Amino acid sequence: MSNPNQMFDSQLAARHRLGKVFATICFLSTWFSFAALIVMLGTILWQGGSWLTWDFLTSYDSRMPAVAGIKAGLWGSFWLILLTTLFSIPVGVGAAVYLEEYASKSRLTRIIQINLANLAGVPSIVYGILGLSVFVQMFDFFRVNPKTLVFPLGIAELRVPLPFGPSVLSGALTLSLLILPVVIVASQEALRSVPSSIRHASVALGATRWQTIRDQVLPAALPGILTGMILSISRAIGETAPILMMGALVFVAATPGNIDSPAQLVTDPQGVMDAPFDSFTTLPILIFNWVSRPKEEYQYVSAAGILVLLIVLLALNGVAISIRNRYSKRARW
Amino acid sequence: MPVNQPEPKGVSTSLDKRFSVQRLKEQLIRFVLMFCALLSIATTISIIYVLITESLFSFGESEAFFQQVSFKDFFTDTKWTPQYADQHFGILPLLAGTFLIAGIAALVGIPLGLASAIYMSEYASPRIRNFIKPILEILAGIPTVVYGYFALVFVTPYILRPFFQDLLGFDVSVFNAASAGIVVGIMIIPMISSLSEDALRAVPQSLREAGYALGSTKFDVSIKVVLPAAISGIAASFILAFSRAVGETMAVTIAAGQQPNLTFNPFESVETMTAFIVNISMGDTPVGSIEYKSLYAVALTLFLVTLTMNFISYAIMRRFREVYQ
Amino acid sequence: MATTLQGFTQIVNRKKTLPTEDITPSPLKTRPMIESCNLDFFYGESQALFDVSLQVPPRSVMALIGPSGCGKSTYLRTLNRMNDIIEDVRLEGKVLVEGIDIYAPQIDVVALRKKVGMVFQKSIPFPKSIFDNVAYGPRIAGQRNKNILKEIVEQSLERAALWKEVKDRLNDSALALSGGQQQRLCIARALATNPDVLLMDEPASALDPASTARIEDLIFELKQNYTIVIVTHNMQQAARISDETAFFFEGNLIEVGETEQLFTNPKEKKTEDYITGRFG
Amino acid sequence: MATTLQGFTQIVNRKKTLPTEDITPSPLKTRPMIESCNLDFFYGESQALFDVSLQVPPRSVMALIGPSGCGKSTYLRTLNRMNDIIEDVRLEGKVLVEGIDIYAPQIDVVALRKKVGMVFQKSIPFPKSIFDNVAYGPRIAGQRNKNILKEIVEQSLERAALWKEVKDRLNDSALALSGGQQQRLCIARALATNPDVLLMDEPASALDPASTARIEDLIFELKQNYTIVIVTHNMQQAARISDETAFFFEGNLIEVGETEQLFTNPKEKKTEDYITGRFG
Amino acid sequence: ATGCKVENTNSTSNVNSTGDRKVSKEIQIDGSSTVFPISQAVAEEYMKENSDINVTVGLSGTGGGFKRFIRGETDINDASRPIKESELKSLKDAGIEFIELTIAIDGLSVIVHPENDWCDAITTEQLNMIWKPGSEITTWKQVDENWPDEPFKLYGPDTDSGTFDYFTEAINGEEGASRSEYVASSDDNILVRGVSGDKYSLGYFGYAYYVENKNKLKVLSVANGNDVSIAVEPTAESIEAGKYVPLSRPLFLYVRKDSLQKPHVATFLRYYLNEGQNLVNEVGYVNLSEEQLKTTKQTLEEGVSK
Ligand SMILES: Nc1ncnc2c1ncn2[C@@H]1O[C@H](COP(=O)(O)OP(=O)(O)OP(=O)(O)O)[C@@H](O)[C@H]1O
Ligand SMILES: Nc1ncnc2c1ncn2[C@@H]1O[C@H](COP(=O)(O)OP(=O)(O)OP(=O)(O)O)[C@@H](O)[C@H]1O
Ligand SMILES: [Mg+2]
Ligand SMILES: [Mg+2]
Ligand SMILES: O=P([O-])([O-])[O-]
Repeated sequence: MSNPNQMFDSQLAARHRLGKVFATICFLSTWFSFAALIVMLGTILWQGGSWLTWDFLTSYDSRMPAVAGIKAGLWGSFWLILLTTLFSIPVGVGAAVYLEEYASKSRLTRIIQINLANLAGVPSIVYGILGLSVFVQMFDFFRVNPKTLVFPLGIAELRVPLPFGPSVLSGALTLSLLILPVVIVASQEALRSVPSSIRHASVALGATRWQTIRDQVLPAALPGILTGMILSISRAIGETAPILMMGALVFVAATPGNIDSPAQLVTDPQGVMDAPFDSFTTLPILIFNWVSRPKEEYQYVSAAGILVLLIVLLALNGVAISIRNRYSKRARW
Repeated sequence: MPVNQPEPKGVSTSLDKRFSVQRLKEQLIRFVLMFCALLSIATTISIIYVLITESLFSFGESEAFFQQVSFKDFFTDTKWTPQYADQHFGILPLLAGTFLIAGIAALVGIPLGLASAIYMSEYASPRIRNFIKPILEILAGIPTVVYGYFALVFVTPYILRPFFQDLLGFDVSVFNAASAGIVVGIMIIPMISSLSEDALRAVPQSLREAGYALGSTKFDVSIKVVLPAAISGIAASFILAFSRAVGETMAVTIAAGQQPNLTFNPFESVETMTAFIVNISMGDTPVGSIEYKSLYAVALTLFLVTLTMNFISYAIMRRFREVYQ
Repeated sequence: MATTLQGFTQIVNRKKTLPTEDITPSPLKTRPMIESCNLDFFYGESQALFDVSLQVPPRSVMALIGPSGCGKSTYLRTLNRMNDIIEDVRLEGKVLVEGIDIYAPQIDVVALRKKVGMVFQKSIPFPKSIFDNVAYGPRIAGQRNKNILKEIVEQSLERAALWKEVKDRLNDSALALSGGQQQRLCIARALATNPDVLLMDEPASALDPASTARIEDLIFELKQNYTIVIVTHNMQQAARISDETAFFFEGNLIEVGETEQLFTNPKEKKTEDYITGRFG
Repeated sequence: MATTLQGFTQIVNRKKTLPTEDITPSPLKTRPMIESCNLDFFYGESQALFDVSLQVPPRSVMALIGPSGCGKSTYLRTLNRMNDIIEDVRLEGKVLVEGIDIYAPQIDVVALRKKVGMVFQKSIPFPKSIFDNVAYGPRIAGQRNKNILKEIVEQSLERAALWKEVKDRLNDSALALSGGQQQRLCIARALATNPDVLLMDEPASALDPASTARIEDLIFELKQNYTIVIVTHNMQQAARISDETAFFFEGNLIEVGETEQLFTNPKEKKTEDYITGRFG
Repeated sequence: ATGCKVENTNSTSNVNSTGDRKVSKEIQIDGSSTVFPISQAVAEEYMKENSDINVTVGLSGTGGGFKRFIRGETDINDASRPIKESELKSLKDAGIEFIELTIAIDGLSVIVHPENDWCDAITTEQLNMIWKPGSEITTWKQVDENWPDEPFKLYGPDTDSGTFDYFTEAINGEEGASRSEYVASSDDNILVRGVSGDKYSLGYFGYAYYVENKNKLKVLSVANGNDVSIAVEPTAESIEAGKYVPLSRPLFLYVRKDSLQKPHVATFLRYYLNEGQNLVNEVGYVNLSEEQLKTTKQTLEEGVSK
């Protein structure tokens, strides 16, 4: 019996070395990615830092770099991402729950599964084309006879134009379709990693399927679901091409719903109701436009714009990140 | 044998499904969730509808793309010049460009992403992990235009040129597939690192303990116990990330140049399918012209190619998936 | 018991289609509480149960014994349709609970599982606090009242002989309990839902003699109102607590009978071999 | 045996500060194989072990008994530093294996754990095939030869009394085994790595009497070459297989002694109460 | 959906106008990225003076802009090329009448590296030699004996820009007729970077990008024909005077006639052609000559009055 032990002993040093090499590779990979980010952020900060002023945030775009601002884009992106989150997260998590927890492993679910991975690879511009014909133009259903549906809601009226036109709503729906695959697949994996014994234990106590999902499975899967959300919202906030394609503006001197202060979100219900149906521009569109302008100063303006975009992104993700940190204690079951 | 016959059919029992708010709620939830899942199918159908009507058959008076260009030309011609006077519609250069860049991106992004995931999940302290994970996720939110410029003004002149051109003697163009592939690779890192990290960390701690108790090093536990148990989530992250690389548009439009070259030389400039699509759709091409329609043909091809890829990877994944408890 | 039953029927059986049952004072062994008829069970291709027919009278304890891997857990899980959740399994034959075919299409499995509670072989606490683990069942059944919940939790933990050890740390994670504590927690969790039938898969396997004794006392006490099916490897335990014992072997039910009779005077050779320790 | 020792110390104790030990032909009970001195252990704030000092002679079986939650598992895990992996724990005092302080900074935990094998209270098969589960240890130790691996797997499963049941389904998932089968699989897995010391946390808790008897036989056999520390709730078992028994109570080691003496003539009142079943 | 009202909205263009709280009048412009800066500048100035009017400018490209224009979604389409036959037909089919306004001139500049000391002027014939389809020219020397025997690095806009179409038409005689081995980008700033980073480079792109990057680039004078002595340097004056031929092109606005009937659109366009002309230079393009401007104004007034 000494033979295997000898083998163990003789190889142990080599195994430790392998382990060290591996650990170093992992360590370096992480910090390499970090370094790449720092280089990019550093460059952007260096170029745009001094252009990032209060005026920059509160004025509209201009032909003069010195006074150009991102107000329209900031509010446009805010509404766009808000609505995108509201649509895509419930639908995405819902679809994942259905596929993982309800659907039998039939051919249909398999097709949906492959289809999802495939949708993740459809170029964003194609979603733009899609959004244009589905949401903006609504297959020309209302071509001859555009309508506005009016719903009186007490404090304000909800006025829904048909077709939606190149509005925030159309953009948000388009982006939702774009990011859904990532939300769904990430959530599915998170659900799948919850041991089925937890489900068994819950069901055996007389919990219904939905109670089991709501009380046991979803909380355990929350960190992974949040990751999918963070990644896809990050992507959505930076998308340019599909939004431009579906008719977002580049130069506009107004904000959706004419809301231009956080206070108005509370005090102006009619503006809030109108904002989703308004035309808009977004931060990445402004940045995209500035980058290709001949004046050199626009490079700095666009860098400042990128900084704002990243700050907005961090603020939006911050909530999700902190919840995730709290929930992601290692599962010890 | 049984002494008591079961209740005859038709007589309801205390365990029957019966109407209750709770049951109704359950059914409703199930229905709503199913609707969510079917939405993805609806999306696909709409995409296919839009693409096919413009490329395969046309319902209007103008002819669809493939009514004017033969499949044979499309798949065998080695030139893609729809906007030159001398028009050629060979998709191969675009396909090559797309997969060259996506391949480089995968070579960069997958190892870096996976190694980072393992580092964060198995090696890093909670403090470092809680710091680095969201930081890396910022990479996913940087506008892709920025990646394009990063490739152009940093990767090519300061990394590729000094090393491959000055040292090894390759000819590195200003726009090249390598720089675009590298930045797209960096762009997809967070997708792989974050999703894989979640998958790795969802592996029960007790499995790690069982591994250690058998005399494993951390490497053994990470690679031979935890990684296989998390393979489903890791594979999913790879597929999502690779799909993203294939579908990425702005960065490659800027960094890879816009020359449809049938080449696998990473230092030449190439054009990807996505770059072509974005170009046509935001340029001055008159709608309805054959050049314009070619964008739908390209999009459809891309769609079908990725679909095939996904079928294959799905088949592979099913074979390797391990489930615990 | 009357109130318990009432509570149960109020929830499961709002229309009270069978009100007679509620009033029948004591159906006592007239009709089996649980009955399986010619039950076959398959994991994929491989058959795990062969033609098992067994009857458990109400308000009694049935012990299932047999060598490891003989199908005891599998059988237990067919009684509240826990096998529904596993993929790629097949069941043939019938299982009746109170005369109702529980595999009939119109059966509400949720109501069934609420009625037929279960303690698993491996204890699986939810990754929540001790309190939330025990309160989970009552909560999903609609109990919102904090005080009642507290009472149920205390009472269930008390009966599972865990209260003393955990009463000061009810809000700690259940995963930080020792193996035996987790097992008792799972018993308490099942008790809290107040089922009519309790399926217990080796509930005392990780317990010290004292705790085991307390669990056995509990079973004895529960027997007054509940029907209990228990898997155990401990013959003494089976002898102490059960009214009847069933011996499984390689997926077959070899023999079932009054516990005393089965242990002292088994009919089958295999049973005798097993209880005298000649197998393995 | 001598070679194993040599290997271990070569690694653990590269500086060979204690070279004399290697040559001692047969230390036979002269010096404890495992020794803990004034061990305190804390989970966060709460102390789980108080000043435990215990010595396990080589080639003997030490049984740990005590009520659920008294710290037996915790103690066992300190002996091969499995507690390193849990966050927020603290240990004070010393643990010596073959006289070497295993908590010393230069100790190679991998070599330590290879030498001091462990079977957990809850069986945790890897989500791999049965074969891969058992072959895991030899594989990571560098064994690549298929035939040798097969041999090791068969032999280990045989010793754990599982071979007969699984020999036709070695490539099936280990998760599709019954509770008792999983437990035996985990024993086989630990045996396959060929440790010198075996820590077993209730290895027979989910086993039927016949399998239990086979495991007890195994322990008896192993004792010839190995040192074994076993947690059990079964006094009879402790009495049957162990040379010495240690009684834990609320984190304290109350009494340790020759098994026979401890069971027949305990020195401490608490021990007596426990073994006569007056606790709980 | 209780109490839901349906309002029929007649014109798509004000689907988004939402009642009295918003500025009441909108003008929607979309189209060419080349013309965008001018329209943006005019809109910006105009709105400073007329706060009740909201002018928005999109950036769908000339072709994409026409697509929306044909659908009746925009009032004005910016174009960097004249409307095409097919687009004209679609407009007719849709029953949309329009006027075409020439509003500025864009010069195409041929650019080399600032350290290029051997070449100050080039003829269109030489350009044709270099850029024609299937051109075999790879070194400077092949074009002119006196130039160094170094390989060219060619830069130009991608095939989908109006600049490419115009250049190929003017130099190679047919739109889209071009050699294809050159570095192409849709972003002229990138071309600037390329040319300025390479001593033996040659490229062409919009005049505005040269003006803004004068310090990094050297512009070539261009002679129409084969006589280099008549070469003209692109300057605001030479382009405006129509001397810089053939590499200057007009930029257009296409305006829907029924939009023109709205007073605020007409006023805006008048502003565009008067005060707005001062902004053309500022964003890097060249003004129309007096005569051309007069013709344009006339076209506008005719369109308004009709
Ligand atoms: N991870 C942990 N965190 C905090 N407390 C713990 C943890 N694990 C165990 N404990 C507590 O430490 C004490 C000793 O636990 P241990 O698992 O050692 O008991 P045990 O003697 O093995 O009991 P059993 O026979 O039930 O397995 C118990 O009170 C338990 O609740
Ligand atoms: N999920 C599964 N898939 C396939 N086979 C299974 C599965 N679960 C159990 N089996 C097999 O079915 C047989 C019966 O298993 P079961 O769990 O019912 O045994 P048991 O009597 O409870 O044994 P133990 O006392 O060891 O828990 C065993 O041979 C086992 O390997
Ligand atoms: Mg079992
Ligand atoms: Mg324990
Ligand atoms: O955007 P353009 O049509 O001017 O190229």
